[in-house]
Amino acid sequence: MDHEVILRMQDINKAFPGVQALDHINFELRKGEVHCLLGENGAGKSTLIKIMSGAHQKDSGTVLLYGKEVDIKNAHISRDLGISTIYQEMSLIPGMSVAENIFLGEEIVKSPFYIVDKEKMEKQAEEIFREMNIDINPKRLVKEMSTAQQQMVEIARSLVKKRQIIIMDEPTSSISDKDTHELFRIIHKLKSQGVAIIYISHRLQELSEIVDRITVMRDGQDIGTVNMKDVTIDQLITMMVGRTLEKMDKPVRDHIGEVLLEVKNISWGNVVQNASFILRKGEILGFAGLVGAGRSELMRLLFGAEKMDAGRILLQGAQVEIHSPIQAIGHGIGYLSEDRKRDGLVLSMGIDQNITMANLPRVCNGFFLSRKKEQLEAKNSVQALNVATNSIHKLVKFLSGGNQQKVIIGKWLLTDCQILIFDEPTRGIDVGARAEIYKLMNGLAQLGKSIIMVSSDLPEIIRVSNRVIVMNQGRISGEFENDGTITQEGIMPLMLGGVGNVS
Amino acid sequence: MFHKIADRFGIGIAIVALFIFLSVSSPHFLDIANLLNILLQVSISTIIAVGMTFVILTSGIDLSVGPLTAFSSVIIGLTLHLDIGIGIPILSGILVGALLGFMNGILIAKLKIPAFIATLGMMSVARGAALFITNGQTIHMFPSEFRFISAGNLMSIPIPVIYAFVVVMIAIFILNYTKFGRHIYAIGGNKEAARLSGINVKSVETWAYIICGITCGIGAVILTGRLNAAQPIAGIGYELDAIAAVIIGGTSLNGGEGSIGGTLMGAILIGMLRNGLNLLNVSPFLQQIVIGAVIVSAVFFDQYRRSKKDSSAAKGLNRPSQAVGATKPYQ
Amino acid sequence: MFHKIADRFGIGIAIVALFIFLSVSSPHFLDIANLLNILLQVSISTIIAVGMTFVILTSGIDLSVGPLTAFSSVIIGLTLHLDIGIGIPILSGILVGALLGFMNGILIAKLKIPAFIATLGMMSVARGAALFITNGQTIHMFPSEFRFISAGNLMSIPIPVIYAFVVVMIAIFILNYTKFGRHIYAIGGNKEAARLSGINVKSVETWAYIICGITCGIGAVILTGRLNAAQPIAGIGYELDAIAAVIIGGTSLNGGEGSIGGTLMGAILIGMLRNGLNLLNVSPFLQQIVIGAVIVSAVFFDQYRRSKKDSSAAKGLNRPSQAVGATKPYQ
Amino acid sequence: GSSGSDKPAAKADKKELKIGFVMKTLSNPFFISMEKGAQKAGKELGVKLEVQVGQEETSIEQQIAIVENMIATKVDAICIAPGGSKEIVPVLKKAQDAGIPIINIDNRIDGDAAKAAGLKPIPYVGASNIDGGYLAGKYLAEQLKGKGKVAIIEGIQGVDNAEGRKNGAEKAFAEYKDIQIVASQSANWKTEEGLNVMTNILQANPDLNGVFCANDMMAFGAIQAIDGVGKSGKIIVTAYDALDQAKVYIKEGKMASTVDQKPDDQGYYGVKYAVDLINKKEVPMEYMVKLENITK
Ligand SMILES: Nc1ncnc2c1ncn2[C@@H]1O[C@H](COP(=O)(O)OP(=O)(O)OP(=O)(O)O)[C@@H](O)[C@H]1O
Ligand SMILES: Nc1ncnc2c1ncn2[C@@H]1O[C@H](COP(=O)(O)OP(=O)(O)OP(=O)(O)O)[C@@H](O)[C@H]1O
Ligand SMILES: [Mg+2]
Ligand SMILES: [Mg+2]
Repeated sequence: MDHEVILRMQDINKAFPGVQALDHINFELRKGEVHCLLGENGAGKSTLIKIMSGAHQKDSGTVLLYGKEVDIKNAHISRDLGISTIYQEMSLIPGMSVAENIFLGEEIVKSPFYIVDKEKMEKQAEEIFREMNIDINPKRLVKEMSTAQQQMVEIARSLVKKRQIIIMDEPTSSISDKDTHELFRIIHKLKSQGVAIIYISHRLQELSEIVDRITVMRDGQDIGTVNMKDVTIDQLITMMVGRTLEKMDKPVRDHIGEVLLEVKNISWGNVVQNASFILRKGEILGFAGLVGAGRSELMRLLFGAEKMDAGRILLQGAQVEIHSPIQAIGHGIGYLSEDRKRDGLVLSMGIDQNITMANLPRVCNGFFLSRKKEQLEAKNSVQALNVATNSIHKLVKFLSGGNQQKVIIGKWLLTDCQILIFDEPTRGIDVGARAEIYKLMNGLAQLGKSIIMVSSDLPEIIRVSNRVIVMNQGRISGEFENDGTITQEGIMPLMLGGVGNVS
Repeated sequence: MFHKIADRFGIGIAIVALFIFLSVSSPHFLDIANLLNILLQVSISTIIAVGMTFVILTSGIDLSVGPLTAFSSVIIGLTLHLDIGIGIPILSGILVGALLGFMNGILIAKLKIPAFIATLGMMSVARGAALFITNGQTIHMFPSEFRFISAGNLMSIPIPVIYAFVVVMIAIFILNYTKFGRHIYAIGGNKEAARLSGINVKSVETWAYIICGITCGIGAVILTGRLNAAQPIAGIGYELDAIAAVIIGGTSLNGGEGSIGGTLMGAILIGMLRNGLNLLNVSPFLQQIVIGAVIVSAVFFDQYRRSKKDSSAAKGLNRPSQAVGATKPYQ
Repeated sequence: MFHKIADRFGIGIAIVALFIFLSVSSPHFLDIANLLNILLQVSISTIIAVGMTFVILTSGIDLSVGPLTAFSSVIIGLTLHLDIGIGIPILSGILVGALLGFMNGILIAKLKIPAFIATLGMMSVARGAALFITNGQTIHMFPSEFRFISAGNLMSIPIPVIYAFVVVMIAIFILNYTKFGRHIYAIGGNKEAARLSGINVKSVETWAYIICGITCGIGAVILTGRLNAAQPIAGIGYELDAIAAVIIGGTSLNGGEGSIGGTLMGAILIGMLRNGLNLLNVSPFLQQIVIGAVIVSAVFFDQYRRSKKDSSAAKGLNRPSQAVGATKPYQ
Repeated sequence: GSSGSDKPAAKADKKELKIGFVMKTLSNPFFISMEKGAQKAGKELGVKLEVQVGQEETSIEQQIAIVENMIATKVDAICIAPGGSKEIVPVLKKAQDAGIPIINIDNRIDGDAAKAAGLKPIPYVGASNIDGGYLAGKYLAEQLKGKGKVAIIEGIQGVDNAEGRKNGAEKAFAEYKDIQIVASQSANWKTEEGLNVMTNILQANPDLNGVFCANDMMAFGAIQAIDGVGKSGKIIVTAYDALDQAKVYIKEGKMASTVDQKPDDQGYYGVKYAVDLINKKEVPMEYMVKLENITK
């Protein structure tokens, strides 16, 4: 590998209202390397790459491309300089087709009148997908596709034209292991062609497969750049969080009580078929499965967010009707949705108001809201959950992902729900925050609350759950007691469609 | 102090500027009588704009406020002539407003008809109905108690101004200090998140339209008293005035953000402008040009000031600390 | 075939139903002459609604179309009286529309003034300006070539209908087959994503308003010819008609989704309704009630049909639809 | 603001008199003529006019606000064409209480309402819409030799003058047993709507013989519609307001008549009598301008 530096960023500063997002950052990118940006939520990773992609303007500092200073005023210029970007926040147009999205801003046109050549775009899109080894119809509308497929479209976008630099901001946070595998194959291929890749991820395990060098960021500063092969994951974590994380406790089992919830034969179209399971008091029940297995839908049905076609729900042996979230909450069920910005938060409201949203009566004096009570509750939550903020009134849209997730957790903790459903609670969350969330779930379980955790991260499921249910194509395909013997290899086949020891 | 108010309601600066300009350029502007006039003249539009604020905060819109007011007014007029006192007529006018608002709410929250279309339809239907039941005729002459209670003076303060004040206060209270008010903001900010947090979105949304209808009913009471007449064609153009007041006041048409205080400022800005142009005897054609230009500039400076403020604050280095509790005035 | 059209433009069913109803109840409705009348009567509103569609697709709104049309018309009238032929007047009318549209665009795209306020201001300014330069007077009597070219008949087809047809065709072409058209949808679908894709959002947005202004100019040409008069007070209420046509046609006020075909249907529905009510000599009071009710019901059935279709299709299909774009990171 | 210090120049002859001249709107040529007449009087008499109007003819509330503002600015007299004959009464009472003399033009203030409000009698300069409508209807019927199908194109519904003109015309038509009203539709005073509504009426009534339009603006539209079906001159159009353009159409034979309410005279005498009132001269309690039905 030659060490020619393509991109050099020197002394970059960037401030947002109330936050110095980048604080004298230095960064260099070499030809043909995969360079990982690592850091806790809110460390400034996305901000840094957005300066390269023209989405943000730096306040000061210099950007050198092949030794020449460049001024990346907008996304167009960035692309013309040979940089393409996959953003962390999905940036597709829902009402347009896959092919149109892939070529957005650089459409292929033909004579006469320079009309958009849809056929050619669709054909080229198809080729890209073939190369990526995935099956997506370029004519489909993006809004009709699952999050995972949309993410693959995002990735395809960056491969349309040959670029010298490709930036990937958490490309794997919502795609399946198979697709991740394909992505890595493509990254290796691009690398061999001399393309430099900036890669951001919170999944530390996957880094060793592709990454050459790592730059760690903390609080908007760069802590240092290291070679992947010279460090261990633990060392990286220490660099990121500035301290060593305590080891995660094994799930405790001695406080698990009687059966609290019974779900019987829930069906909904062919997305969820005849699903039955039980949940015990004080238990953490993990739901494993591939992306699109129907776990989220099952949970939404249980929560009344969707109306089931068939099925029954029993709480402590008595049948209950749940047709709406209001009823679910009334029965002590809370749901932390997988897409926190879409379904979880009111971005234009403050932390305090989001936290109290699902249980306002708790902060009311009779008919009236009590600001005092509200602030007290919010302050307690923020302290208990260790949310990084300088004010409980801060609008949640200005929080980083991990802290947003904590706010949602705080919201549900305030409702005193006996059953809490966490859907992908750690998606896009850094290791430190992750550990905190695990600790929290454990604590809740020990207090006698029952938790269902849906996660696409198998190691996480195995580490955290007392019991694991596996879903495949809308059906429950297996169930394991987590007595310390289950392994990824044991669960995998059931996720892919095998039949397991349904107890 | 002033700085703080201007900060909260950006448009305040524009109002102050206009106020100073008018004080200097017209000798009559600063008369107490004239200032009361302005308040009197904006009382109806303020009250209706308050209702509109509820609706817009939920990310809806209500185009039917004018005809709703006319219809309520006609009902008030008809019942007043039944000689059954003034209590029932006033009540029925307000109830009719609430009822039509409720119908808007059902169309929008339950039947999922876009608010623009639903209230456009209501605009047409309510106007037609008002004309139909009166056969196009204005209803005249009401008892003096009614006229006093709806549009008289209390110690030289026009009563409509008092009503507007009370309505504004109640609305501020509801939006800031009740569950329902909080739900209004939540729905406008993110309807799905609100639903999944156990908020009864349909009911809250419907209530927003009912409230808007009620404000039309209250507006109708004042209007009927002020005109001493109930006109089926009253209230033309109310919707634009109300929406303009709300948006000038900084509430976003996307919902979720905004305040009654802002709306009040917006209504006063418009009223002061009209009054000032009358006082200065500006030619009617030019008045329109000036009104348009001033409204746009006021909003422009507000935007500009905010963006300036943001970027200057950003230069400060404050990094998010773990510290919690810096109490900031709500919102 | 019909099924497909009805599917794409849901409101088609309502139109067909209304068509059948009117054919049965009025002996004059089905006359070729009357059908051409309807087309003629909706030609201006269709053309302006086409421009409005561009604007609404970008998630904007243009309240100033009425005064823009009036202003263009007045310019056409004034220049026609200069006796410099009819080419320059027509051109200057359209250019003036474009210019005012450009000003809207600058206010909105560049100065970030909410579209509602910017165009409300323009509404007031352009109306005032039109009245001012004519001193409120209507300009009458234009050369017969002008009247022919703007509002005559070509082999018994009214020329305005041809213009409307051409405008609709060009708009369909632009929106579906050009880069610019796709960018209009992209901006309305997710402005931030469009920006990050290197689309020049400001310029595309500005052009949408320019196009809307141009359609007002074309509308003004036809209007001036049809009335044989240029009135500064023309076009009152155009904005509501145009927006209603667009939304009835299934375009979302949030932008990003919709079609010119739908808008055409919307305009025709409104026009057919007005024509039918005239033919049936329905009392003007009732007309308003009927128009409001029919519009709401038409949209309701459209919604209902769609939701039926959706729920019979794969479950869960429509859930992630808001997934993209709904997340507006840091506003 | 120390504006209160100088006492209202109580009709001091030296100071230029200020007369508030309030009309319904300026987006109708009728009122523009009225303003011209008023300005003429103003110039002759050396007084300053403050002309104010509502946004639309129906904006009575704005008129009230205007009068309130005029009371505040202490005009010497108010000359008003009310948007509503009763609605305006309360605010005029306020004006009288403030010692401001008032002249009523165009639309007559309702007598009962005035009495009930304790308004002192207000001189009136104007014309009767019912009489005018009757005049136009009668002329149309006569032109049709008392026989035929006619239509009425109404103004904005619920507005006094629109209703008056319509009722007047209906009264005239009722006097002829063979005159049949086949359609009565509103075009909201607007030319474009006049064109569309007339087109549709013609479609439903191909054998229409005549139409009365409650104002000239709508008649201009109706004429284009009639032109469109090639019946120019065959369908008799009578209208109201005597705009210049109407006279042109009458000359061309496209229109039969238009009622002249002499708005310029109304404006002129309104101002003149206002000045007389200020100067404590006697003015007639009622001055009716002579209605004239302009024909070829
Ligand atoms: N547009 C913005 N306005 C205000 N603050 C912002 C904005 N964008 C980012 N921030 C703030 O800047 C800091 C850095 O954010 P950034 O998105 O770069 O973090 P990150 O390292 O990508 O985090 P994550 O791992 O959660 O994606 C955070 O404190 C964030 O709240
Ligand atoms: N927009 C869509 N179009 C087509 N199929 C969809 C869509 N959304 C979901 N599905 C399908 O619905 C099923 C269940 O999806 P669901 O989101 O419940 O899965 P999941 O196991 O929670 O996975 P994820 O990690 O993606 O949330 C899958 O078969 C998925 O492909
Ligand atoms: Mg990030
Ligand atoms: Mg899921």
